[in-house]
Amino acid sequence: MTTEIEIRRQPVDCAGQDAELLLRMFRKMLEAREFEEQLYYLFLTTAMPGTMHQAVGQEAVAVGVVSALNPDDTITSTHRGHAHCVAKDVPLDEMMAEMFAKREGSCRGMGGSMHLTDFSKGMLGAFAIVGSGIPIATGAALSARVRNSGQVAVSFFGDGAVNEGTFHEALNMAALWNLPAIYIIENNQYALSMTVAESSALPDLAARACAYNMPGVRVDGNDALAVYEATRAAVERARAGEGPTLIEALTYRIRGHARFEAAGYRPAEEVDAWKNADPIERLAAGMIAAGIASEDQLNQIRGEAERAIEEAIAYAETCSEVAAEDYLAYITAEE
Amino acid sequence: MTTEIEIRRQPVDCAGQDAELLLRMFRKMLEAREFEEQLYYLFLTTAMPGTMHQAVGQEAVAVGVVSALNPDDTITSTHRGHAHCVAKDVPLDEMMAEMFAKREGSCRGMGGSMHLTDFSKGMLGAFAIVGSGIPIATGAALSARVRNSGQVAVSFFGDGAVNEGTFHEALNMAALWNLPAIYIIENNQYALSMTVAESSALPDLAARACAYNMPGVRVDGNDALAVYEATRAAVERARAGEGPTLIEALTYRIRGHARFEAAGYRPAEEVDAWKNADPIERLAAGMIAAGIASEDQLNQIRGEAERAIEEAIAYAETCSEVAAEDYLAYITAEE
Amino acid sequence: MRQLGLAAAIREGIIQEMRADQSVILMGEDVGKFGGAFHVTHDMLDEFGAERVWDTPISEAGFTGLGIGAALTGMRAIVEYQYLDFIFCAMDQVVNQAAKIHLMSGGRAKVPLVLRGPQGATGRGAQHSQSIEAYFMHTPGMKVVLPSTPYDAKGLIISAIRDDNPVLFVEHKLLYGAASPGGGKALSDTAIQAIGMDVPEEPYAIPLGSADIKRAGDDVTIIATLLMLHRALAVADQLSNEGISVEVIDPRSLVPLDVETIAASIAKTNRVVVVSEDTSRAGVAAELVATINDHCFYDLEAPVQRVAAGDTPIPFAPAAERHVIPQVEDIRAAAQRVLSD
Amino acid sequence: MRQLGLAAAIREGIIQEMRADQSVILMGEDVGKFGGAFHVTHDMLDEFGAERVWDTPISEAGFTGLGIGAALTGMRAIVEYQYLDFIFCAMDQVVNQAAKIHLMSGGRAKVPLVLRGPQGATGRGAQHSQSIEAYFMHTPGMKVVLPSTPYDAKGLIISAIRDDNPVLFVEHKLLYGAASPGGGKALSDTAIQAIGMDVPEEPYAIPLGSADIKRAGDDVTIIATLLMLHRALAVADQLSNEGISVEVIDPRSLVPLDVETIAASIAKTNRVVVVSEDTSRAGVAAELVATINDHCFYDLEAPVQRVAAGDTPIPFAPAAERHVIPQVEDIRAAAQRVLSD
Ligand SMILES: Cc1ncc(C[n+]2csc(CCOP(=O)(O)OP(=O)(O)O)c2C)c(N)n1
Ligand SMILES: Cc1ncc(C[n+]2csc(CCOP(=O)(O)OP(=O)(O)O)c2C)c(N)n1
Ligand SMILES: [Mg+2]
Ligand SMILES: [Mg+2]
Repeated sequence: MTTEIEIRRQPVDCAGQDAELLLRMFRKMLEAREFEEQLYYLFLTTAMPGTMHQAVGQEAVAVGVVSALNPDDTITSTHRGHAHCVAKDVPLDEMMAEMFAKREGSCRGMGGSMHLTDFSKGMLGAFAIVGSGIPIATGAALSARVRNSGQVAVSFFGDGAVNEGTFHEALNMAALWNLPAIYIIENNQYALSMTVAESSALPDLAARACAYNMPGVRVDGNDALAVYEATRAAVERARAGEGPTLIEALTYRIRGHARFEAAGYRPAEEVDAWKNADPIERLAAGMIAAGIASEDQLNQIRGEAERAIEEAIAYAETCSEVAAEDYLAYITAEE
Repeated sequence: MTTEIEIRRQPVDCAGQDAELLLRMFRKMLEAREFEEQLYYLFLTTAMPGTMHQAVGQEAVAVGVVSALNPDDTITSTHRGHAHCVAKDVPLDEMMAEMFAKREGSCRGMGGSMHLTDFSKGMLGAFAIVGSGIPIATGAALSARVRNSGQVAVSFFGDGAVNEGTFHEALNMAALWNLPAIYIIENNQYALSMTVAESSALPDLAARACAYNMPGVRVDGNDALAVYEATRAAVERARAGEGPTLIEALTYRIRGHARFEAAGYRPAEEVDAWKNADPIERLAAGMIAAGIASEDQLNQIRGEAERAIEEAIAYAETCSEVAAEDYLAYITAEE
Repeated sequence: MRQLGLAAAIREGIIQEMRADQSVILMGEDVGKFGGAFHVTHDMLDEFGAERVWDTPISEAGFTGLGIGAALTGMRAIVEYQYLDFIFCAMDQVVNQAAKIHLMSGGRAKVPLVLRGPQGATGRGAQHSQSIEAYFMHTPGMKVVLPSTPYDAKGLIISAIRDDNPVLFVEHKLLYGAASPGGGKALSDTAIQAIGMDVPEEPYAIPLGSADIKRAGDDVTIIATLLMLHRALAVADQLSNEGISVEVIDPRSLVPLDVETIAASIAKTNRVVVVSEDTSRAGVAAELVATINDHCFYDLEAPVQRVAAGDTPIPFAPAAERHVIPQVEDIRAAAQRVLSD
Repeated sequence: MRQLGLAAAIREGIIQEMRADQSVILMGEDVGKFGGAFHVTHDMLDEFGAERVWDTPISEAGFTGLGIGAALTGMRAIVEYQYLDFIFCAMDQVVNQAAKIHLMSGGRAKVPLVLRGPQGATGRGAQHSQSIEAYFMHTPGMKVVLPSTPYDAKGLIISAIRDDNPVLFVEHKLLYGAASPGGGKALSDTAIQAIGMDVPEEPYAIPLGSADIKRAGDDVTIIATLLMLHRALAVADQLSNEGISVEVIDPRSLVPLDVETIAASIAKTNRVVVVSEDTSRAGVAAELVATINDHCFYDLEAPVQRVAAGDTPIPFAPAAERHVIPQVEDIRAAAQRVLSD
């Protein structure tokens, strides 16, 4: 009934694949990783405001999915949204400034980690109420259909979110009306302390698409290329007017649930095993094996990603503080 | 994909079945029918307060299901709840008094048609917010489990209700924990003006159980015995600790959605065809064919049911008016 | 001039905006084929087609979210709840999402969304009788609009549709008028005044935040909305026979609230009754009392009289419902109290 | 006497009731194995087992409904929301079902249900910072309880569990105390007073509807709950240095509300400040102002000062959040205003 979860460590099969795509994905995943690793360090050592949820280990999902989209396609994200933003080309400087609660932040200091957003990039919002972004993305798909824009809308959410009523209501409408929507379950196997088997009567989450007459696909979420391919197929379906797809990307959150949460509910061996299935390393190994890049080239990209984050931090530090009354301008939208 | 709906007119196959059960079901169905027919007339001719939703044509579902329950098993009902109450032995007098908004009403005149309730009979409530009773019944099932009472809990709801998030959330928990719950979709093919195909991406509603790893059964909802049998199997499963069942009972609402709603969105031939598949007549024909009862005997029961409703009306007319301030005693429960 | 009922006036406003602006779409249960449970959206599916008039499944949270997503991406979405009591099924989408997105995005996202439907007690029991506006007054980021006449309704729905924020647009079943299924009862409520029924055919917008003095007077101010506005006017009629001059103010929107018009009236009358059909505790009337306390305390010669529904779920029996909901006599008694205090 | 923090005191109250009464069950996200996001339910799964401590999926509407169904059939259910902001996902179950069932059944059904969880602004942005009590004050059929000290918390949670009605039990993250993950920040809020930390080991019940005078005084009354109570006490300390005597009242429950204690205080001081962390408009403070207007108008020598959160979704940046949420200085300024008016 539940698909046994096999931890895959093999290199991504890059033979004959588009080098530019692979290198771009590699770079994006590194930026997302480095963004969160540096943040973790900043939270430990400085007075960073608020909290954050790291997606370390899950980067292949965000990057693989978004790589299959056009820039004007839209996405919604969650409390664990940094990687989605990085993938969607939200400027790193603005993301970091937002984490620092600065005026130049992507949300002007009003949103913070859980609400990183950038409309200009088709990033419609990070919704930190579990499941709440699913109908909103579906509405973006409906709007694309009404406007005949050819856009698709993607909703990212976790394995825990499939148990919210919004999942059910939105997927039914999307399938009923063949909307150009794609639903990505980022199955990192835990919703805070709860395993999928402890919270879902049907732990094969892709199979829950059965109730909506919708295709459900499970994919290796630590293989950026596999995620990319699955998404590409869903995008084609959506743009052809054939309706939505549910994709379950199997992955693992290496860190605790939030900031300093210790995740003591997970066996150490399990965490270690998944550390050895790192999506960035798997892509690197695959590119080298396929002769697409050399170790040197990859190291250079690693260095660039590190510098990009360093620069983002340096930028954020120089940005201006949010003034106490800034928010007054943002309560309602008026001409 | 969708199961083509076949209108069945054949007599209920009563051969070798328990006569007492069949006659009891026949009588209950007649009482439910007569209760609503007389109400309709009262709404036309007198100043009845409020509104009502008739289940004329759907009586086999309420009666078939409840006949498979013990008196201490619990049910939840909906805006269309008269037949459920009749089936669950809520006194007809008190039901009618409630419709008249009298003090002797089953809810002391506080509830009305949409909230007919009688705790002493295991009727936990009629919830007129579509879908809202589903988790409540599930909680009764959970409570039965905690108390180790051996009770099962049944939730009745319409085809429209499967699209509410509560359906999804409740069924998942019930299946996850193997709760002794039974979910009855009273599929009368319309949610106000909306057909099942217009509102459900998977119009085979029983099949939506797939998402919860739960058995889903479709049954002829105008065959009281078939409904009874399907429910009995589900009750056995539930009492054995094997978990919940979703039953879709296919039926038809002969009247409009509410009181004087004309239901102009339905083809006249469709309505006529279903009138000829009347569940009471089908049971009557089946009993006669199987030699379980004579036409005379059935006519006698018909007369008794009519008299029971007449008496209920007569009773309600003599009951006392709710006083303006009665409700003050019911706002909160205090010792 | 041509006369319209409230439902027909709202309908006309929506149709005109949909004609003028391709980005306006409509969604809700039975709004298309059926024309809406109270006929407000009658024939719109025929005129605008299924891409702009969406007959949804019974999925309030879901289709509210769809409206938000559409609003975020270039549409102006109008979402109908068959009864406003059902908006609680979508409460997270309204309170946590729609109302907060503009601020959370640092002003970069807009949610032009109208949430509308009927409310009010009409003998249907606790789950179909509530007045829900205070929940949304208390939800920053939203506007709350409540028309009491057809004229206001048309001008206000047009403004609500054009607004770039989520707007709760509250309609009272008993005011819909004879053309609507809610209308039968309306005719039997003798307090409903035939005011504001002259509705211009061309589109017009009434600015949100502009109260309307429905009747000018000097001795006491009554502030009321929706059905209660009509009852307040009936009281004003009665009291004028006794030589008492009542000023009746219709705020028309509670957010934004036109405090100036209210304060000017109180400066003149020094006595106020606030009336609302919603539950008294932490409701509309409470906020109006507090606002008056904040702005007009020294003008008051007596405590503000607050008249609102009793703090109870609404009972079914008509006699009990009448006792819970403010009646003409209750408003009249409050006016007399504030005059004699 | 032994000292406890607020989270620990609530925990002890729940455990003692669960020991005493087999019908008490607990449900919510991560309440079992994990012990609750703020550790309030720590170790309860071990002691009471999985039949009484239910680790639920993320299905707020669903598990609230389960709690109602259990409560209707002989259980006393305690439902935890990980943050109270998430109760909006279950709003229909709370407002339309739990709160109305007793009345709709003509008093024949009871819903002994405690809905509890943490709230308050702590730098987490708009969706994790709200104060939600006014929505439920405005929902007849419910009680609303808000402890500001560990002593009160234990006595009130026990009363809430024993009550036969749905009770919203509001906990403030910053008051949880050092043992809880919310506690780290608590220690850094210098206004939090070390009061009411002596908590008796035996069970005791504090009646709902009994306000507590946390500090007696003569010149001005401040009414405040939760974190604001602590800030009010800080103001009282400061003003006493200036020779001003402040009476600080903690209502402890808003429904039922102890109007007598409040009125008696106002009869003495004639000047009042009401303070609440929730949104000002149609919020707790508005209702308190209206209640005071209803009962104490002629005792007032100046308008009641209402101090509450700004009418805005809560912004992320700490400086902005501080501006929105009432600070010690804001309360102090209000007290000075009401004294000089
Ligand atoms: C409606 C709602 N309920 C509960 C929470 C608290 N919460 C935040 S994240 C989380 C777990 C989510 O799990 P999942 O969907 O798998 O996402 P993940 O954290 O694993 O990325 C919970 C319970 C919330 N934010 N919203
Ligand atoms: C949450 C909610 N949304 C909408 C309604 C209005 N409404 C009442 S009954 C109904 C149709 C229900 O259809 P179904 O579930 O199939 O039950 P039926 O009326 O056919 O018995 C609707 C839309 C409601 N009562 N509650
Ligand atoms: Mg997860
Ligand atoms: Mg139906």
